[in-house]
Amino acid sequence: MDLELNSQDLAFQQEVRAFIDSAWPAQARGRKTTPTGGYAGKRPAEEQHWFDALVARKWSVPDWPLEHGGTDWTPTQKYIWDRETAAAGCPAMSAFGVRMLAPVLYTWASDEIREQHLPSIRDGSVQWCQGYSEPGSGSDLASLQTKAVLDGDHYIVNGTKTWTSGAHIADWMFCLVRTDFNTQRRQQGISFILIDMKSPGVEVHPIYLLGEQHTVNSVSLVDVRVPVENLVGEQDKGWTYAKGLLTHERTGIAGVARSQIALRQLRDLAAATEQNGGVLAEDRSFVEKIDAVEVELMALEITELRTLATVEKGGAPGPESSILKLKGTEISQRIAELKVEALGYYSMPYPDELSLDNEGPIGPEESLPALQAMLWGRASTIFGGSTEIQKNIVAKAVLGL
Amino acid sequence: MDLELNSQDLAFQQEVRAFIDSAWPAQARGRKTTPTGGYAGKRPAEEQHWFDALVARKWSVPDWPLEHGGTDWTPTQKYIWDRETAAAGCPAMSAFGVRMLAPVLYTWASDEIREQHLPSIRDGSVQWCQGYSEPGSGSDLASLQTKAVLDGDHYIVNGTKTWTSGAHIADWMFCLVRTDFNTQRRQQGISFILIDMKSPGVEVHPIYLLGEQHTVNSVSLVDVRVPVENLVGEQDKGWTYAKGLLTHERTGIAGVARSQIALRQLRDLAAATEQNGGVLAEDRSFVEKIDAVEVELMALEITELRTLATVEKGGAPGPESSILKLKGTEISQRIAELKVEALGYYSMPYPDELSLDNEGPIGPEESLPALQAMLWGRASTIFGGSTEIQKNIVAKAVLGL
Amino acid sequence: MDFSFTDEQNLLQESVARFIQNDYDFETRQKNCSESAGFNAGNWSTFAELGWLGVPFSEEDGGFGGSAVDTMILMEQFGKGLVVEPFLPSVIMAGGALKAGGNAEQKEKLLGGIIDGSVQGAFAYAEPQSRYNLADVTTSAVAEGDSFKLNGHKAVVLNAQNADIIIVSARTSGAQRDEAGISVFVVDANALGVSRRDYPTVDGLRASEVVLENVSVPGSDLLGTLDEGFAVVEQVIDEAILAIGAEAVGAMEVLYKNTVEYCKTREQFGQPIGKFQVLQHRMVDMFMEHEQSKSILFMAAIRLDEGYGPVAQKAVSALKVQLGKSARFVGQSAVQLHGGMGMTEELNIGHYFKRLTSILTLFGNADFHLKRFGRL
Amino acid sequence: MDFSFTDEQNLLQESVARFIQNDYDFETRQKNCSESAGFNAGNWSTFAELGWLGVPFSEEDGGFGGSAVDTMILMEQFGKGLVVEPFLPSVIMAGGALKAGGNAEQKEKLLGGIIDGSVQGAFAYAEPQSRYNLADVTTSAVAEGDSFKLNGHKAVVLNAQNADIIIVSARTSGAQRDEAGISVFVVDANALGVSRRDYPTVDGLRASEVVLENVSVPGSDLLGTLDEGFAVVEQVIDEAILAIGAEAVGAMEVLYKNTVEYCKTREQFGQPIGKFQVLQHRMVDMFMEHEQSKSILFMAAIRLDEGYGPVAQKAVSALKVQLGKSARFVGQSAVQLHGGMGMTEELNIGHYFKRLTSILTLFGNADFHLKRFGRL
Repeated sequence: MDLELNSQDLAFQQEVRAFIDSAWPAQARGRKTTPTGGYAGKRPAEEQHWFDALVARKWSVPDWPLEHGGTDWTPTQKYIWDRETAAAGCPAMSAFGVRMLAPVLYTWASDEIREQHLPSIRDGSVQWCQGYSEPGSGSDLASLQTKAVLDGDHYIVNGTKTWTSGAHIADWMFCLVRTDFNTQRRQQGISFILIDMKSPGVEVHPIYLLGEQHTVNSVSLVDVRVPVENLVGEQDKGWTYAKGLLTHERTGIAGVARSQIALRQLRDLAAATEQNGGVLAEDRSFVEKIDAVEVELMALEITELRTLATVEKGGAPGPESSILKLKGTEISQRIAELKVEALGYYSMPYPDELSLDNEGPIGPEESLPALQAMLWGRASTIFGGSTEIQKNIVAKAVLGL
Repeated sequence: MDLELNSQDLAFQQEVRAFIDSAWPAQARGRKTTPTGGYAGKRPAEEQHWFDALVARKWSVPDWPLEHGGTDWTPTQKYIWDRETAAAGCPAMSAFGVRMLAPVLYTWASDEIREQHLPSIRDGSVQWCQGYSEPGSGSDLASLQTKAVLDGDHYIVNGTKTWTSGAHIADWMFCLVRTDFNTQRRQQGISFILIDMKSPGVEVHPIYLLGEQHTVNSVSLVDVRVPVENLVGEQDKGWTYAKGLLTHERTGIAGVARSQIALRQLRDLAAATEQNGGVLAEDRSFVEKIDAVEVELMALEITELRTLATVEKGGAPGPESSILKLKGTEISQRIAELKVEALGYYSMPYPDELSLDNEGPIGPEESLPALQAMLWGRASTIFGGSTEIQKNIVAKAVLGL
Repeated sequence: MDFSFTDEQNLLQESVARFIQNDYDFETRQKNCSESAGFNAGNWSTFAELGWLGVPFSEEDGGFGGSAVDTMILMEQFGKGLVVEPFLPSVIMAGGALKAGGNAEQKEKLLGGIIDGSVQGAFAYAEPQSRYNLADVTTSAVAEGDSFKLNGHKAVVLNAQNADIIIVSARTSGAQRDEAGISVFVVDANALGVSRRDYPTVDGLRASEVVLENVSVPGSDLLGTLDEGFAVVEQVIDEAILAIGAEAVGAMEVLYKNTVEYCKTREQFGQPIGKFQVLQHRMVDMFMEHEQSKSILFMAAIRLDEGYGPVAQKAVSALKVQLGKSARFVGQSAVQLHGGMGMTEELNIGHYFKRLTSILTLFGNADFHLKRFGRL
Repeated sequence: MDFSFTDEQNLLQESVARFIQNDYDFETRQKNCSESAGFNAGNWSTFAELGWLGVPFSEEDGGFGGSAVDTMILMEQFGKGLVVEPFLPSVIMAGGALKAGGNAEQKEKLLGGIIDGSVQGAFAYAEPQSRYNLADVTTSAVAEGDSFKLNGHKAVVLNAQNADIIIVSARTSGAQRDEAGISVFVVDANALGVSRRDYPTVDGLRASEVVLENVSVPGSDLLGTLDEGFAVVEQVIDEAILAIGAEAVGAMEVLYKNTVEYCKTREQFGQPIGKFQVLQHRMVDMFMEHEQSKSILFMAAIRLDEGYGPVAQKAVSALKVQLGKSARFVGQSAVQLHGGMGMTEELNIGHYFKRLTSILTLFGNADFHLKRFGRL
C-alpha cells in the first residue's frame, strides 16, 4: 500500500501543470468566481483563453472515448486532471453537454445526431441544458408528465420542466418526455429528445435561488414541434438512457479538491480575523471545529483514492464510492457554514453589485461570496439526488435492505 | 409568568423536606446506589426505615386516589415530592405495583381483587413484575403470543415473557395473555391476568445486561394454572387496560432532578481530575461539553414545568410533554458518557465486588459505578418505548403525519 | 409557577397576531423590504397608534409596562411574520439604551418620540475589530469644554439609515478592551462629521457602516455616567437577545409547521412525503428544538423580569446557546425538506432561514455565549 | 497509489481470518476471557507457531517484516474476533519498545522470546495523575552505581499480570511534565519491590496497578538513551494506536454487518425492521463511518511505513479523532438497533460496544488527539 503516484503519473501531472500555467495565468486564479461557476453567461477573457486552449490541446472532454475526441487517459490521469484544474480554480466546461448528454449520444444516438452535436459540445460553442425535473416530480423522476405526441414527422411537446440549470443561456435542451401513457411501469414510455431552445412555444422563466443566483429556471413547453430526427435511440426507451447517467458515480463528486481549497481559505480567514486583540485562529473552540472537518476531509480523500485505485485496476467502484457525494456535500456545507461563522457581523451585509463595484466590499473581501456560497451550498444536499434519496439507494444497493 | 412556588407550595416543600430529613438520614444520601435502583433484593436498614416511614405517613403511593390510600396532592405538590426525593436520593417504591398495576386495578378490577392486592402494594410488602414483552414482540407489543385457555375455573397459561424486570424477586406478575386467537385486530383477544410467581410451571431465567446488572429475566410459563378470579376486568379486553398506562405521560419521566445531580457529580469529578498539572475542569473543550448539556437540561426543566403548569390548571399536557422522555434520556446518556470520558484510563477497570470490598476502588471511587451507569444507561432509549417508537408516536399524534 | 399571560398580555398577543395574519402576508413583507427605507412607514404609524412602540417601557416612562415577557410576546409574533420594521434597533436598542442609561431630561426629550414613532433610533456598539466583545471599543470621545469630540468606525449599525439619533459607545478612558472607560452618547444622526455607507442585510433589513469624524456631541447627550457605559451596553444587548430569541422562536414555529404541511401535501413515489419515516423523525426533531427553545426563552424572559444581573445574563446566554443548535437545525431542515422549493427566493422558507442565520450571528454566536455561560 | 496488499499480506489476512472463523466464535472468546490468565495459552502458542507474534518486527530482528500495514491487517481481523490474547500489550507495546529503543543485546535477549511466545511483556507508561500526557511521569529512577532504583505507581498496565518483563517509563531528570528526562527501563516482573493489583477491564482484558518500591534495575536494562526515552514512548503509543484503530475498524465492520443482518430478520409490526427507513438510514450512516475510519486507518498505516515523524503522528491523531466519532456512533447504534438484545451480556454486540468504549479511551481520547492534530 502506498499513496505515491507512479513515475508515469508524475510525468503526466507535470504536463498538466505546465499546461495550466500556460493556459490559465496565475493572475486569473485569484479572481473571485461565483459559487455556481458562471452560469451568468458573461465569459471573461481569461476564461475564453482557457477554453480555447483546452480545445486546441484536445483536452476539453477528457472523459470521452478517443474516437469522439476524448482522451485515453487512465482513471488516475483523469483524477490528476480534475484535481489540478480544481486546485488552480480553472473554469470547468459546462457539465450538461459534456458529461450528461454526450455519453448518451455516443452510446445510443444515430450517427447523424452524433455528427450534428458532439463537435459543438466538444468545443463548447453550443450550450445545453437538461430537461428532466418537473414541478410534480422532484426526486421521483419517473413520474414525469411532459407529453410528446407524434404528428407526422414531428413530436408535439407540451409540459413544464423545472430546476433547469442554465436554460436561460442554453441553445438546446435534452429532455425526457412521455410518449406512452399506458404502460405498466412508470419507467416505460419515456423518450429522450433534443429540443432547440429557439423553437416556438419554448419559454424560459427564471427561478431565483438563495444566494441570489439565477442558475435555474422553469421551462414551459407549449405545442413545441420537435422533428422526429431529434429522438435519441428508440422511442419509449429514454429512461434506460437517462438512468445509466444518473447512477454513474464519479470520484469527482466528492469535491475533495474544492473543499481543500475552501478549508485553506477558512484558515486564512480565521488568521486574519481579529478577536479580543488576537485572531480567531487562536480560538480553540473555533479551530477545533476546523480541525474536525479537516479530519473528515482527509478520510474522504482516501475514500476517493480507494475508489480510484479499484477503477484503475479495471474493477467496478466498491461500496465505499457510494459515500463520496453524501460525505462530500456534508463537508462542503460545513466549511461554508464555518466561513460565515468566522465573518461574525460581516456575514450580514448583502450589498448589491453596484455598491460593491463602486465602493468595494463591506468588511473582509470574502464576506459576500462566503455568505452566498453558504446559502447556495444548501442545494448540494437537495439537487442531483438528495441526501435522503442517496441513503435510500445505499441502503438497498449496498446493504441489501 | 414566573417560576416561583406559591406560599402553599412552599409550605408543602418545607413539610416534605422535614419528612425526608427525619426518614432518610443525611448519611444515607452519600451511599452508593446501584444505577438500577436496587433490584438486587437486598434492602439495607436505612431503606427499610424510609419505606416504613413512608407507609406510616401514608405517603407511599401519592399518585393514587385518596380513597385507595393515596393523597389529594396537586400536580405541583406531586412534582415537588418527586424532585425533593430525587434530590435527596431517596429510594423509590418499585414502580411495577405502584405505578403500572395499581391504576389498572383501581380503575378496572373487581372489589375482591382490589382488596386482595392494593394494600400490599401500598405498603410494599408484595413485589410485582410486569409480563408484557415477549421474545417475538419488542416494540410491537400487540403481537404477543402467550396463550391462556379456559379450563373449568382456571386458565392454562403457556408462553414466554422476556425483559421482565425484577421477576426474580417478585411475588406476583401481571400479565398480558392471548385468550382469543381469531380476532380481526391483533389488539383484540388479549386479557389481563395476575399470576402468582410460586405457581407450578413458572420458571425465571436471568438475563444479564450491560453493566452486569441482573435486573431483567425471561419467564417461561408452562401449563401454569391461574384461577379465573385473577382475571382483571373482562376477558379479551386487557389491551384497553394496559394501553391506558402505556400512553400515560408523567413529568417525572424527564428525569430532570436525577440528571441535575449527575451533572453536579460530573463537575465535581472534573474538578477533582488531574490533567497536565491542573484539573480537567479547566479544560475548555471538556467544560464546554458539560455547559452545553446544562443548557439542554435547563430547557428541559422548563419544558417539564410548562407541562406541569398546564396540568395544574386542569388541562391535558400540551404537545411539549411528548419530548420529556426523548430529551430526558438523550441528556442522561450524554452525562453518563461524559463521566466516563472524565475518568480517562480509570474508566477501564472492571473489578468484581469482592475486590472492591477488600481492596477499595481502583482509581476514583466513582469509576466503576459511572462506567456501569453509562453501559446500563444505553437501555433508557430502548426499553419502555424506544426513541424510534416515541418519535413515530409524536409524528402521528402531535404533528398529524 | 405560572406560564400563562395576563389579560393585557393576551390582548397584546392577539392584536399582533391579527396584524401579522391580516396585514403581513409574505408578499406584503417582501414589498415592505423593498421600500427605500427598508420598511413600510404606514406600519410604523400603526405600531405607534396601537401602542406597540411603547411595549418595552414602563408606564412611568410613557410605555405599556415594560416587562421582558411583554417584549417576548410581541417579538415572537414579529418573528412569525418576518417583520422588517425597525422595532429591534429603534425601540429595543436605542429606546432600551435611553431606558437603561437616560436621565429624566433625556427620556423626556427622546423616549416620547421613540414611543410615538416620531423619532427613529439606532444603536452603534460594534466595531470592525470588536467581533462580539462589547468592551472592545476604539471609537474615542474626547472632552472639549462642555462637549465631546467623537472619532471612530461603528460596524453593521442596524437602521442607521433611518435613524434620527444614533446611540454610540465610545471610549473616554482606559485601554481598548477595558470595560471601564466606555461611555454612551446620543449622537444626532445628521450632525456634522457623521457619514454612513448603507446596505441591505442578508435577511432583508438595512444596516450601515457609520464613520464619525470629529463629531461634536454636547455633554448633555452623554447617556448615564461617564466611563461607566459598559453596563448600559451590556444590558441593552441582553434585552435585544431576548427580543431576537423570541423572533427566532416564532420563526421556528412557522418553519416546522409549514414543513409539516408541505410534507403532507407534496407527493413523491405515490404518497405524501410526510409518510417517509426519516422525514417524520426529522420533523419531530424540529418540533422538539422549537419547544426546547421556547422553554429557555420563557426562562430568560422571567429571569430578566426578576431583575437584571448575573442570573438573567446567564439565562440570556443559555438562550443564545440553545438557538445556536435549534435555529440552525430547524432552518437547515426546513430548507432540506422543502427540496428545491426551499431553495427559492420566491417561497418564504428561505427567508426565514436567512433571518435565522442572522440571528445566530447577532449579539454573539453560540460559541461566544457558551463561554459567557460558563463564566457566569 | 495502491491500496492492495502484497501476496504475503493476503496470506496473512486469510490465515488470521480463518483462525477467527474456525477457532474464535463468540462463545469460545468468552471462555478465553474467563481463563485465569485472561486468555487461552494454546492460542498464544498457535500465534507463535504461525509467526504472528513476529508480524510487527523486521526480518533482521527475527520478525515477519514489520510494516505498519502488516500489523493493521492482523489487528483488523483480531478486532473482528474480539481477540483477548495479549498481542497488543506484549507484542505491539513491550515488543515495540524493544524494537524502537533496544540495543542489539537487548533485542537478542528479549525480542526472540516475544516472537516465539516464551516471553510475555507489558508496557507501563501511564500514571494515576498523567491522564493522556505521556510526559507526565513521576515514577523516579535514581542511578545507584551500575543500577537504577525505581519508585512509583503505574496505572492500568495491560497484561502486567502475565508479563515476564514490564517496560517502564521513569523520570531520571527534569520536572514532572518535561519530555526530556524520561528514561525507559526493562523491569523484571518478578523483581523485588514490584507489586500489582490485578483486575479485569470492562472489555474483558486484564490490567493491573503496578507499584514499584525501590526496585533495582541493572543499568544494562535501560532501553535507549538516558533521559531520551520520551521518543520511544511516543512511538510505541502511536504504533499501538494504529493497532487498536485497526481493531476498531474490524469491530465496526462486524457491528454494522451484524446489525444489517439482524434488521433483515427481526420482525416487528408485520415486517422486518430493516424496512423502516429511519433504521435504514442509521445503518447507512454506520456503514459510512466504517468506510471513513477504514480510509484514515489506511492513511495512518501508510504514513507510519513512510517513516516515523510529524506526518505519521498527525495521521495517527487523525485516526483517533475519526474513531472518536465513528466508533462511538457505530457502537451506540448497534446496541440501539438490536433493541433489548443489544443490551444483553449474552449477545456479542454489547461486547463489541464495550471494546470500542475502551478503545475510545486508550492512548488518549478524541479531544486529546484533536488538540495534538492541531499542534502538529
